[in-house]
Amino acid sequence: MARPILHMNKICKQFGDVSVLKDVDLTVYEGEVLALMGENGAGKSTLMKILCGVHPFTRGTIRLDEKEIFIASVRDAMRMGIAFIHQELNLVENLDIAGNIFLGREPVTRWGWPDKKRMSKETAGLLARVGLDARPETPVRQLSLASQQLVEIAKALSLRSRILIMDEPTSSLTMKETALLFDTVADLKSKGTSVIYISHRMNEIMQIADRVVVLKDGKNGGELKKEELNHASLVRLMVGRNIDRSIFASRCALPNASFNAESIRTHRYPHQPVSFSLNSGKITGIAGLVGSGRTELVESVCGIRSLIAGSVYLDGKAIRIKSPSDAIRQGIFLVPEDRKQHGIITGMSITENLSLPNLHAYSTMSLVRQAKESFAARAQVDNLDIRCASLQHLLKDLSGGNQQKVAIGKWLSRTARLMVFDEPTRGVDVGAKAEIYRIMRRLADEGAMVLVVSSDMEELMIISDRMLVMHEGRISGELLSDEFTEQRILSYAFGNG
Amino acid sequence: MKKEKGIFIIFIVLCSVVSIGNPNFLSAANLQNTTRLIGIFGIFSIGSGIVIITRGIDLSVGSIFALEGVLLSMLLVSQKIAWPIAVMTVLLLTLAIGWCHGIMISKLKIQPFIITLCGLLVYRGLARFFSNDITMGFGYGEGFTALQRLATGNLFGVPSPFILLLVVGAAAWVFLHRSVYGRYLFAVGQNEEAAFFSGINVKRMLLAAYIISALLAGIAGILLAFYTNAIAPSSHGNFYELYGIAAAVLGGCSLRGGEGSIIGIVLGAAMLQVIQNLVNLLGIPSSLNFAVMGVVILTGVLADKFIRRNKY
Amino acid sequence: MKKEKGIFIIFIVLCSVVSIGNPNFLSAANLQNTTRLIGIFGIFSIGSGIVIITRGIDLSVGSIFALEGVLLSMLLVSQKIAWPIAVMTVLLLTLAIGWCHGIMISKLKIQPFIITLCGLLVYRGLARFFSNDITMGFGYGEGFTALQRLATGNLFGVPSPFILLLVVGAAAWVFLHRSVYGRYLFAVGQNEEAAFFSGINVKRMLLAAYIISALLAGIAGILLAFYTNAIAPSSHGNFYELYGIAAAVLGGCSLRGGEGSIIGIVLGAAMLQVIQNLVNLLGIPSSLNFAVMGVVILTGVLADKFIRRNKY
Amino acid sequence: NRSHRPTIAFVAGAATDFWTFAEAGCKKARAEIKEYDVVFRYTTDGATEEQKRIVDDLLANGLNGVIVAPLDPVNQGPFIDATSEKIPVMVTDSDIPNSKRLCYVGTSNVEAGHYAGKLIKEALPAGGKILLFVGKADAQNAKERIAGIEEELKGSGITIAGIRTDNIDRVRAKANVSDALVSHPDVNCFVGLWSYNGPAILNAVKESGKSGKVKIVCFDEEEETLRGVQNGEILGTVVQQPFEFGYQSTRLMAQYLSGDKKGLPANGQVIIPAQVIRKDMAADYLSKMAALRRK
Ligand SMILES: Nc1ncnc2c1ncn2[C@@H]1O[C@H](COP(=O)(O)OP(=O)(O)OP(=O)(O)O)[C@@H](O)[C@H]1O
Ligand SMILES: Nc1ncnc2c1ncn2[C@@H]1O[C@H](COP(=O)(O)OP(=O)(O)OP(=O)(O)O)[C@@H](O)[C@H]1O
Ligand SMILES: [Mg+2]
Ligand SMILES: [Mg+2]
Repeated sequence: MARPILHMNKICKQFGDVSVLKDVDLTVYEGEVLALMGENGAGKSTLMKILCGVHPFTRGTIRLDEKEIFIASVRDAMRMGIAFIHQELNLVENLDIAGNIFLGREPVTRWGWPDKKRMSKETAGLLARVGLDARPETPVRQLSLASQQLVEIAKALSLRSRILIMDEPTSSLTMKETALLFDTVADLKSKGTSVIYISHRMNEIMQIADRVVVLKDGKNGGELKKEELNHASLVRLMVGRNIDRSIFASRCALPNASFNAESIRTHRYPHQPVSFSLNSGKITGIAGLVGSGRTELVESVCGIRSLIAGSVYLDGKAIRIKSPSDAIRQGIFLVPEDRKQHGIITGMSITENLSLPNLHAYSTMSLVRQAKESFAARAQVDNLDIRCASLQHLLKDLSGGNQQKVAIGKWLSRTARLMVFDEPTRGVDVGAKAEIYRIMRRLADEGAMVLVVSSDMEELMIISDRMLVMHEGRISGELLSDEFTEQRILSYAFGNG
Repeated sequence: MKKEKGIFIIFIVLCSVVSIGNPNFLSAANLQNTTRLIGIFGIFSIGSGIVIITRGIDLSVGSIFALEGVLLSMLLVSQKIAWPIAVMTVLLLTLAIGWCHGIMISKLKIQPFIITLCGLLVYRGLARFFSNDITMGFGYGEGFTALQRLATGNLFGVPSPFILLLVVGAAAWVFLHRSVYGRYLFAVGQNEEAAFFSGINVKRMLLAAYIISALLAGIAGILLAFYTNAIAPSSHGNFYELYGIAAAVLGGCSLRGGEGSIIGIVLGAAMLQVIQNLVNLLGIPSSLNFAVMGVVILTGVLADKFIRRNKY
Repeated sequence: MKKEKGIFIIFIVLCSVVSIGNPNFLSAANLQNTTRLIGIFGIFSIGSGIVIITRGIDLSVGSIFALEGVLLSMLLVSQKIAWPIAVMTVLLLTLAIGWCHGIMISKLKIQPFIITLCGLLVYRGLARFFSNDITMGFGYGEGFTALQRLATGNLFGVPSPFILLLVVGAAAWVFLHRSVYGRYLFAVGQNEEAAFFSGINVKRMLLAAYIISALLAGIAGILLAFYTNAIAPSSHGNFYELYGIAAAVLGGCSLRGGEGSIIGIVLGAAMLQVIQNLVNLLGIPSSLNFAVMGVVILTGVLADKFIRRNKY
Repeated sequence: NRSHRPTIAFVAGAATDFWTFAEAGCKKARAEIKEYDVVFRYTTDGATEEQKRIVDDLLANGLNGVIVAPLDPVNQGPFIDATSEKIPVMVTDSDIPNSKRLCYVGTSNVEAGHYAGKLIKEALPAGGKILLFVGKADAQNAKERIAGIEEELKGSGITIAGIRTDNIDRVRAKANVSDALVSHPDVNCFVGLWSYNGPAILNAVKESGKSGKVKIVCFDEEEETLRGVQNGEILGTVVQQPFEFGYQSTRLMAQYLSGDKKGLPANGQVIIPAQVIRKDMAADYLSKMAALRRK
């Protein structure tokens, strides 16, 4: 066995009087890929943030190379060779890709100025390595979420660290980029870098982990060696209880509905008319590679972006959707891809977030009836098993997966005609994933149309009744559930008919 | 309520200190004077605060006072128009002003700072132009004594501006903290995009905020006009927008939007007035007036910081 | 450069209009007067702009002018201290002031608006207190004529404040747009968290911004003191902070942080001065002064909007 | 809109009624002297810096003579001198005796202070305390008026209990009076040094129900002040006839520019006497002012 390089010993962390980590131990060996697993809110991100100097810990010791260390700031951690890809994107929008990658440690010329040439050159190399096709001078604000995630990865790779922490790096990546990432990880491993990898995608873990450490409710929940690793054992360690807890109030079924989009054209692909139709009772998946225009398409349908041309019909009637509120009025809801920017309001409480689109239902004469509001919020929290100390918790204090649940839950108290999910299970644990799939199915069973964009092909194959595959802004193929194979989907996604 | 606790405690401490320093602070006459001013300043501070909650800023308040005062005097004194009509006219004008600000900011997406700065300049200019730079007064109020009494009088010994503040404050509290729209305002201030994705009509909410601010400035402006009983167009209400903004920020609003409360804003406005009262009552030389004000505010904010920190 | 193009075009148009309206605009005397003022206002506007880029605000500038002016007069005229020492002393003072602001804002995490508002009040108060509310002058400058000449004179026909602005502006441009630290400032203003996660010492950057702002205010303050040659403690530099902020915002800085450029800020400051020049040169009645200023700024901003929109 | 006639400029202080009356005087003079154009300029913030820039701007535009109302006569000497090297300069309102100005047209504010002091003595024959109210205590005319009052009150048993400033904010001006009524119940005479302080004192005193108990002495001729005098609520007000400042200085400058240098007084001062308006004269003066305002 390789040499252990990092020991985290009996780490405790409290936020106010909420105890998040309780005596957690973690050892990392040289050149291994350690998967850190656990349900949403188990404390994975918190533990890693402690390791890289974002949070101070309440109690415990950290030893690096058998020497006790004190990490007071992100800079300290970097100096010790610890790099971190955060779960949420943390890029500076007004800088370009190269500027973001080298932010805080710009190479300088002889005269002390930032060496732009060198930055561009090295960035181009890094981008090729992660598979992002963009110029280093592209402003980050122009990038899609997935591309931004790739930039984050490139940034961490550029650090040449001893310990690289990746907190759900692939949550919005497709197989292509993931495969590239895994190549890179293997490469790093061979050079002796240790990787701590956090993900909720089981198959990824099976593929790359040398060892799995499971956290459960802020405590060590067990450990699995590569040999012991299989889906069932993992789930047992992580969840340890029956996943199925459906307590949904059954709603009356909607009349049959249909949705048609005819030759709609979007701003990003103005010369590419797209037509498709949806039927109630079915879950339709949209597959495609990063940047294939899936987000653009569904956002245009939901009124976030304006359509250049084309028309949409709901139940055969032409409807005009110019803003999200138009869409919502028609019963068309969107769970957006970028939850931190679009899906939730981090400075508001769970209750307020859950009730935001439904306030009118909870109010009389525009006055919010708080009892009704918190009752409904409580129901959703139970429903989705959102882990929180209280309903008044601000969203920014929730774990990533729990935030995602709130982003979905805010639409579930209403009757949807068309429910659009864009990357719905980003950062969601296995248990909750199953729960979300069940919710989708129930929505469909109740007569809603469900449209799911996801980069996780396995997920799409499990849940969809029908799949549309996109390539560069157009729908390059359509598959029914008995035709789903990885091969066919990929070949459409790469644009081969 | 948590956020206001700090400023509330500080306010109480301040009042206690002043009344120990000079028991006259609690005399009926002084309370009347001070609450009258708190009433006037509180009303427009609420407007400034609401705009700040949406992440904006309204710099035009002081100039609205000047323009409104000049017009009011022209209508009442020179044109001898019946006062209810005159009051309606100026309030409609302020509404229109707020609407203009709101449209420019929400539709044309120009920075609120710039639009309301232009407002500050233009309305002041118009006030000076209309009045020919001559002080416009209300004299002895022939023909509109009722209005004058309404604006400057007392009701059961309580100055009417203060009563009006209680009414406006209560309405604003319900609007901001209890109604759907208040929630939307906070959401817009916190994260405009997420609010948009949730189906909130962001533009309409911004428009509403600026209209409310201008309208409350309009109401306060009438009270202010009768308080001074004369409008010197070049100086009336000069830089009062800063009082409004300062009251809101002291009361817990953040210029980064999405934070604040009506109670906090009113307490902030009250605190600013008590501080000025303090300077006069404790016999501090006028030249130290500003310094004392600054030190008291700073102490208050630092104390607030520590009160809140110790709660953890 | 894209962002400044709008304001640059507008600035040129404005200058053309004025010089067509009155050819004297381009006379050497007028250019000297105007560039001198542009120099003074430009220097401190750069400071205000840098703070705004970090998403802060500095309201204390005007009061720093007053305090600094009073002290300078006391040192030079009453104490008869050699002028280089006096200048160093007041500049050190402004440095200390900036440091205080920065520490309070970055370490104690108090809103910049509040801290610098307290600064505005306290420094003005101190100026009035030290001077006993008496206007402090430099008279005929016995003993420090060199300094006076430096501050108000010309070099090859160009007013020295303008030359100083060019120097300061160039340095600030290099700092903000070419150096690593400028990058960090923008990053902090745009996304403090991301900057922090990238290992940037956010606190130190904020501290630096406030120190720079105060120091530039200090430099401009010396020029301003000799421009007026007298410091009326209660009104010297009153509300000049608004000029600085307005110049920065006009020049493309956003109060939401992370945006702006030195060239834009300087153009903004220049535009504000030319507008005032315009009012005097085109014989517009003083009472319309403000209104014209507001209308020109608004037109400029709207034009900028459309220039940029048409590019898409 | 520029005229090609030679131009005389009058650079006043902040836009207050006082200078508006002076502007009326300038207008009258302008109507009489056909060969000169007269421009009238206010400052916005009462800052000396602005006076300088206005004069600089006008000079660039071609100016033949200027009349300045220095906001800070002690320190504006160099500015006046520098301007005198280019064109003739007169000062008004406050004199700068050892500058290179042509002459001074205006009142002696010290003398006006003396008049006010006499009124105060009349109000408090048995002695007592007074409070002064003013916009900015560091303004020259305020300082001179205070000096005059102090000289006059010497040995009269009347003491000045304090000076309250309001930074040219009427609200603060009135609030200061209200507060003073609470904090200084022993003071029984209030003196308003600037024009708007009169109405501010009058209103605050009336509202507190202490009319008559507190004597009021004012300066300047705001309408409410004059009405207060008329009604006996104010003992009297000291006025300076700003109309004459504008009228006489403009005429004098025009004469000088036309080559008639004999009009200049030998001692360099044209004193326009201050006047005390009491109850009996108030009605007359009111109608005179109303006529001026209408112009
Ligand atoms: N600043 C904070 N204040 C209070 N509680 C917090 C704070 N940050 C995190 N928490 C709580 O700590 C717990 C652990 O959060 P953490 O983000 O570490 O979970 P996680 O394991 O990364 O989950 P996920 O898989 O959803 O990302 C959560 O219950 C969260 O609510
Ligand atoms: N070069 C670009 N310029 C401007 N906006 C862009 C650019 N690239 C992407 N975007 C924006 O990012 C959003 C996401 O892009 P798109 O719809 O192509 O991604 P996708 O197919 O959902 O894939 P993913 O989200 O995985 O990247 C789009 O709405 C698009 O407008
Ligand atoms: Mg996490
Ligand atoms: Mg997408």
